[in-house]
Amino acid sequence: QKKQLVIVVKGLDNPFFEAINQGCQKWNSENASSEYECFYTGPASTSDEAGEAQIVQDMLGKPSTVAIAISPSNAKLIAQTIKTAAPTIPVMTLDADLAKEDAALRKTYLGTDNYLMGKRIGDYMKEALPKGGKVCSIQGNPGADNILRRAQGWRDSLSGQEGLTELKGEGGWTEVAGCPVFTNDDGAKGVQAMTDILAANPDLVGFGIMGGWPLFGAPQPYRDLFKPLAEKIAANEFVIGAADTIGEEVAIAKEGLVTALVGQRPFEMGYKAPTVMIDLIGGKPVEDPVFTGLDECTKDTADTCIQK
Amino acid sequence: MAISTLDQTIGQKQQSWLSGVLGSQTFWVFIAVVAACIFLSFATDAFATSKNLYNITRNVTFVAIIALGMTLVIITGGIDLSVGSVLCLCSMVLGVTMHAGYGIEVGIAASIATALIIGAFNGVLIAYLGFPPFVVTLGMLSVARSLAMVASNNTVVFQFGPDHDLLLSLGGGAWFFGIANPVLYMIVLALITGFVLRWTRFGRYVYAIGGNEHAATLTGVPVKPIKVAVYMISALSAGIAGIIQTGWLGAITTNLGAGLELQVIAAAVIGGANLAGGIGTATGALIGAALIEIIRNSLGLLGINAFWQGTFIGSAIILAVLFERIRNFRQSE
Amino acid sequence: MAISTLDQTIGQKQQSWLSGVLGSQTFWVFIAVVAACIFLSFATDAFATSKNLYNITRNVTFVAIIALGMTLVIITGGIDLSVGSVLCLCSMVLGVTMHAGYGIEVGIAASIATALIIGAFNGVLIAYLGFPPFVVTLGMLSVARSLAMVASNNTVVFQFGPDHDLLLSLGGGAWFFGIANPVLYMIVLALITGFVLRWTRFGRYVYAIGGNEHAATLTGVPVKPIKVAVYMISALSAGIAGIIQTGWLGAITTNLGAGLELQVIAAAVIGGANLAGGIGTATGALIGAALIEIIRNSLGLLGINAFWQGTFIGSAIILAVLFERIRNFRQSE
Amino acid sequence: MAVLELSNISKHFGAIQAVNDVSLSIEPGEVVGLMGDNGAGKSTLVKMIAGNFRPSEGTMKMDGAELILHKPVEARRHGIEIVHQDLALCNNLTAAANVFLGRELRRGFGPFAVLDYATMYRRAGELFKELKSETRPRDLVKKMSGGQRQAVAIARTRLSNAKIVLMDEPTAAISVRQVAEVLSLIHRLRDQGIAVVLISHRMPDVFSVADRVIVLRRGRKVADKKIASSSPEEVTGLITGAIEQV
Amino acid sequence: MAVLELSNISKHFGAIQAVNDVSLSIEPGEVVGLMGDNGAGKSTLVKMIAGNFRPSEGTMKMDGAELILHKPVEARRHGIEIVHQDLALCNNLTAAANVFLGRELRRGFGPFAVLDYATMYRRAGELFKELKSETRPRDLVKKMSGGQRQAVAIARTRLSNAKIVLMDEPTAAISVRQVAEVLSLIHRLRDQGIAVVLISHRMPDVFSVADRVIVLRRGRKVADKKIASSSPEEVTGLITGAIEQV
Ligand SMILES: Nc1ncnc2c1ncn2[C@@H]1O[C@H](COP(=O)(O)OP(=O)(O)OP(=O)(O)O)[C@@H](O)[C@H]1O
Ligand SMILES: Nc1ncnc2c1ncn2[C@@H]1O[C@H](COP(=O)(O)OP(=O)(O)OP(=O)(O)O)[C@@H](O)[C@H]1O
Ligand SMILES: O[C@@H]1[C@@H](O)[C@H](O)OC[C@H]1O
Ligand SMILES: [Mg+2]
Ligand SMILES: [Mg+2]
Repeated sequence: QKKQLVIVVKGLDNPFFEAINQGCQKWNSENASSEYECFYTGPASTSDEAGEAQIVQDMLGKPSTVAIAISPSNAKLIAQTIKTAAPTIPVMTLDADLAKEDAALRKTYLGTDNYLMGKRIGDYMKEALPKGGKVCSIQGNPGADNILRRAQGWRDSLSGQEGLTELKGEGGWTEVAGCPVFTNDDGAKGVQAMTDILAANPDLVGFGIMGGWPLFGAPQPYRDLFKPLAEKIAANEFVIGAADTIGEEVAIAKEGLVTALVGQRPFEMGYKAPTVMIDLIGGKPVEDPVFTGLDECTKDTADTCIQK
Repeated sequence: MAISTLDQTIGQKQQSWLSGVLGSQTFWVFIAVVAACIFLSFATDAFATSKNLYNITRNVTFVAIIALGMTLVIITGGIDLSVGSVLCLCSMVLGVTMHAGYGIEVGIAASIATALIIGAFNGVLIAYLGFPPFVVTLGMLSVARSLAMVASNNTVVFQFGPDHDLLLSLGGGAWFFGIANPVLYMIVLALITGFVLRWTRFGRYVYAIGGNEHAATLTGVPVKPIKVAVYMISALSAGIAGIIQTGWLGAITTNLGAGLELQVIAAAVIGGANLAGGIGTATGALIGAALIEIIRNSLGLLGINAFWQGTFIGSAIILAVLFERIRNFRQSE
Repeated sequence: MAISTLDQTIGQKQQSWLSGVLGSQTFWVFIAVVAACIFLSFATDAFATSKNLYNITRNVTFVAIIALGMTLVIITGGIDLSVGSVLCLCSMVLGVTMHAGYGIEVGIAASIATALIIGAFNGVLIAYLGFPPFVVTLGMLSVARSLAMVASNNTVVFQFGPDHDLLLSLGGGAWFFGIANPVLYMIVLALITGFVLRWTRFGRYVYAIGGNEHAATLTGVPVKPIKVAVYMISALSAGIAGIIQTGWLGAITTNLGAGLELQVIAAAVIGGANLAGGIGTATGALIGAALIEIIRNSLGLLGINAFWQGTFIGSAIILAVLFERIRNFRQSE
Repeated sequence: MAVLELSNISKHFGAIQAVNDVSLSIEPGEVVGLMGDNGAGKSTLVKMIAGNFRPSEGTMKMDGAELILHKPVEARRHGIEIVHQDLALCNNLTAAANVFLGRELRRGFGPFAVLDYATMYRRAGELFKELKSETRPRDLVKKMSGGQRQAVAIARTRLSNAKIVLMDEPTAAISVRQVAEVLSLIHRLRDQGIAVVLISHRMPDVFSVADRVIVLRRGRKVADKKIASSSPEEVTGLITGAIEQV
Repeated sequence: MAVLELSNISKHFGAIQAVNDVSLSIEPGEVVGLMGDNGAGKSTLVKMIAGNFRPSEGTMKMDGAELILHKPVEARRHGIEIVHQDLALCNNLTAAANVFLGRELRRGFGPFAVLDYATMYRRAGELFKELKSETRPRDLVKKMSGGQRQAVAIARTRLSNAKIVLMDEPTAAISVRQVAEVLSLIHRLRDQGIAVVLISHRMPDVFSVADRVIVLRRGRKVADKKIASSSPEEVTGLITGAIEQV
């Protein structure tokens, strides 16, 4: 049996992670003769945070596991899991990191610079609508570190200040009641909430969507919701900055129904992770963090924005 | 006793039509729905807009359609926990088939066939082998979602081949007086279900099985085939909801319909279906689903923190049954 | 008939002890668990390691502890769908209290009080007002999770004030021969539950209520208080599991315990509890939980595609009941 | 010629031999009392005649032709009606719906046939009148008294022109007045040439209404006698086993 | 002195007047037949005496002292035992567990008292022997025949030294042989000075065993006569209402 480089993701029900899986499988097919293999797993649902911890433990307990890369849906909980398991093999994070104070528990983080990503989402919104207004952010699991960092970057960009936990008019931006919305990565739920918030706040000027769920998980209702606003979006009177470039997202950008997308490279994460883990096993120096790039898409750049 | 009295007695109905209606949970939940709508129209500008009503009615449909099938199951005294997963699997089958280049008819046929096979599997275990419905459909809840992951390789499916646009307009369009298509399907399905329950032998048997399965067997009601049919209808309703929802969402992920079973059961129960069997209506299923959606929508519109949503919906579930309890209580003690 | 024959007959037991055991679902599921363990020990190096066994036994505990409470509820013929949410709410209450600077005793007391209040609420509606258990606890499922969101403002709680480390070692430590602490709690709770069911009047009444509630009432069993107690115990078991799980996980979000109710019911049912009431044991709850965890764990260790896991677990749920069905089937036709 | 003839009928449930090699024949217009201890196999025997169970062995003949029944409807088609021991009523349905359960009247054709509520209410009302029972066809059975429930169950047997009516303890737990009604109904059936099998533990009922009494013990027929040539004491002896066989 | 005396007892359920202004008294060792149509209020009346329901109006006295019962246990403590119409058995429990249901024997003290299985099995076995019933204390009631079930229900009344035993249709749907057993049990109870109230629709049973018959109609007492000075015909008339009152 081969030595396993294990990737544990937040949940199998999010297609973002399938792209990671495909990267992982590509590595396997290119390294068929290697003594290592990439093994991808995770709980069935992103909301099953304890389930992810159990899988991490199972994998740490397996003798064939020689390194592990985790995307924690609840950073604190996975930190605690690693702490108690006290693994002797290298542990890294992927896509989502542990909280800053727990950084010592993992060797490195491979993935998006989430703070920067959020900041870029905010930058686009601010650039389009400098005077600001009422906005709402759409988030995933309340405990997901990557999403929280994006939200922080987004707020910092809009407010021009650092570390605010809620926008109350700073830089002209205000988060309305009922926000942020935590969707647990469920697209339909996200659009439904956005619909209601828009109805309740006719003077809303924008959404900051910290994960692409509503766009890739429920593209049609998303379109239905924002088609009437297409002109305002084109005129920068309504601004939407969204994460990811999965599924229909780029098409939606091309239709002009989102001001800007800031996408990640999950395939690259999955493809690179085994190499990074092998380096860690071999004791080679590895940077911390290892950032994968961002792909930024607007209506005009939609055809070319994705790095192949 | 004089013959005339006997004649009179036999000709009488115990309850007038009105007292029957006033005594029904469905009626009072309906009143609650109407009252909520009136209140919301005044309390918030956003409620009575055509856009919001369009959204509300459309959001209701998915739960309502499955609640129609679930109501049949509940009337026979059963339960079907697998509907959320079956919806997901049927959507995936549709999506994967169409993505592979087949037309929408093939996709829908494959999807419906999947639903019927699953329903038949549940039904046969329950009716012929005597498995408890809760256990069988709980197992199927796990199995069907897992098969959906396998079928799609867990990717998001959002390109539906040559008939892509047709599928999307089927689920997302509004072909008739600006009413969302799903709403039309829901109304048609509710009319059919209502008709079947009230006017056909099959419907009568569904009630009889729930009332006293043993008696139904003894009097020659084909209990087992009907139970199988009922679980097939339930799975079918989930499949149909899945097809429509796919057309509406324009993308399928494997978390589609997660946890939906409890919402659907809640809708049926709020609408007056009795989990002990023998009682339930198509109208009730719709009204129950409507109440849940209106609560959800109104909390958003009223600016009430989304965290409180569950408290309101949970309380509604309990309160809906309270009325029925008070009535029973009065009668007995 | 001669007196000696009558004496003999009365002295007899219908079934020998052995045939009783061989006829029980719990026994066969136990055999399945043992067989799976033996198979896995040979099939994979990873299974029979002390580390893995430590993990498995600890993972079992949360479902198993709640399944103990659930088994009592199921024996009385009820069901409790709210346990997953109650676990979440109790964890939150513990977390929020300790985070606010109170000691662990205060946190645990607050948490347990919360559980008991919720259980009493469920129980009173069910026992005294005659609400269907499914409906009440379905409503509570919604309400309790929503309250957890309100209590925590939907944030992650991971700092537990002055007694932080104590809480973590309570749930995450292994104070006794390297056995994970939660496992010890589970064993103690299972012994207590088993003792209560078999040797106390309370336990006898729990079975009597599930066997024939009306008969129990007529013979003077305090049916209503006992039903309330049973729902309180169920909520309590969820609360205890929540406290231990918090200590183990070290962080709480409002997703904790989502969907757990179905897993717990599955464990109880696999272990032989009958949803129709009257049948169930503490051992069964443990064995059922163990089977589910072993399947989950082994699929990962055997490198089986994660997509298929649900299929295996779902099939296990159905198969566990199959044995019991076959036996009944043989006897009747 | 016998309206119903059973030859060597047996029925076992797993290891339990509920009915064992029973033969009997019943003439038109004859009232036969079927007696026996609890568990003697009386209900099982009549359920086979009513198409609820299939015999494990033996044959049944009706009007000389072999009778093979797969389901209750088939028995009814042959003119066999039964009042079940537990009445077999659905509490959530109306009296009329219960009367017509399993043979609902419909209007329209083929797939468009719908339940004919009006006719069913009317017919059920007529039947209740015939039975002199104050039972309202539109009322739910749930709210009915024991006597009314009994009337509903008995009304079923009057739906078609039955040749033989099987009554499984129709008088257990009903009051003196209603017992008299049931017995007089049996007389009326007999007068119309309908054969009746009456299962009862009440000696006086059987002796007042039956022409013949058949006794089962542990699944076997141990007696088949004209009432005129028997006595309650003898039948009691046969039931308990004090008298072995006659 | 009367062992039990009811004065103007009434019970209504909502609008339903189940028992209406009933007074009666019972002497030690007396067997009283309680008859009436279905729904006449017989079960409701004995359930009040057994502590299952509380009277809406009226008073009960036992041995001259006022009797107020909140629950069945209290009735038992006063020496009142009842065999319920539906036997009130739990199918999932053993015969012994059913016999002792609600008054389990325990060993040990206070919170450490545990069920005393051994003694309960032994005592139940003794009771079954006394009743001449082939019933095994360790068997589940689920698998028992009608007669065995009846034995279990009756055995309960023998647990303590009852002063009065209420039997609600103990002979409905049981066989001739078992009816005889029950009637002889009633004789034995009477001989020990225990008062018995027997509810039955079977005229012969009541006339063979009772000293006195009380007839209820629509909740009201319409007759209370010595058996010797009445006749089945008169009682029938009273039950049906052909005779208004005596
Ligand atoms: N469906 C069944 N499965 C298994 N055993 C059965 C079934 N039906 C009846 N029996 C058994 O067959 C035997 C005969 O039962 P049956 O109901 O015919 O008796 P019976 O003479 O009608 O008694 P009773 O006077 O109590 O109604 C009994 O031992 C009974 O337990
Ligand atoms: N718990 C109850 N709630 C409401 N009504 C009741 C209740 N118990 C009995 N009744 C009603 O009270 C009346 C008297 O019933 P009861 O059971 O005492 O009659 P009974 O004389 O025992 O009849 P039977 O011979 O059929 O056993 C009936 O109308 C019955 O429906
Ligand atoms: O990186 C993200 C992942 O962690 C989230 O939960 O789903 C989509 C991505 O935005
Ligand atoms: Mg019978
Ligand atoms: Mg009664």
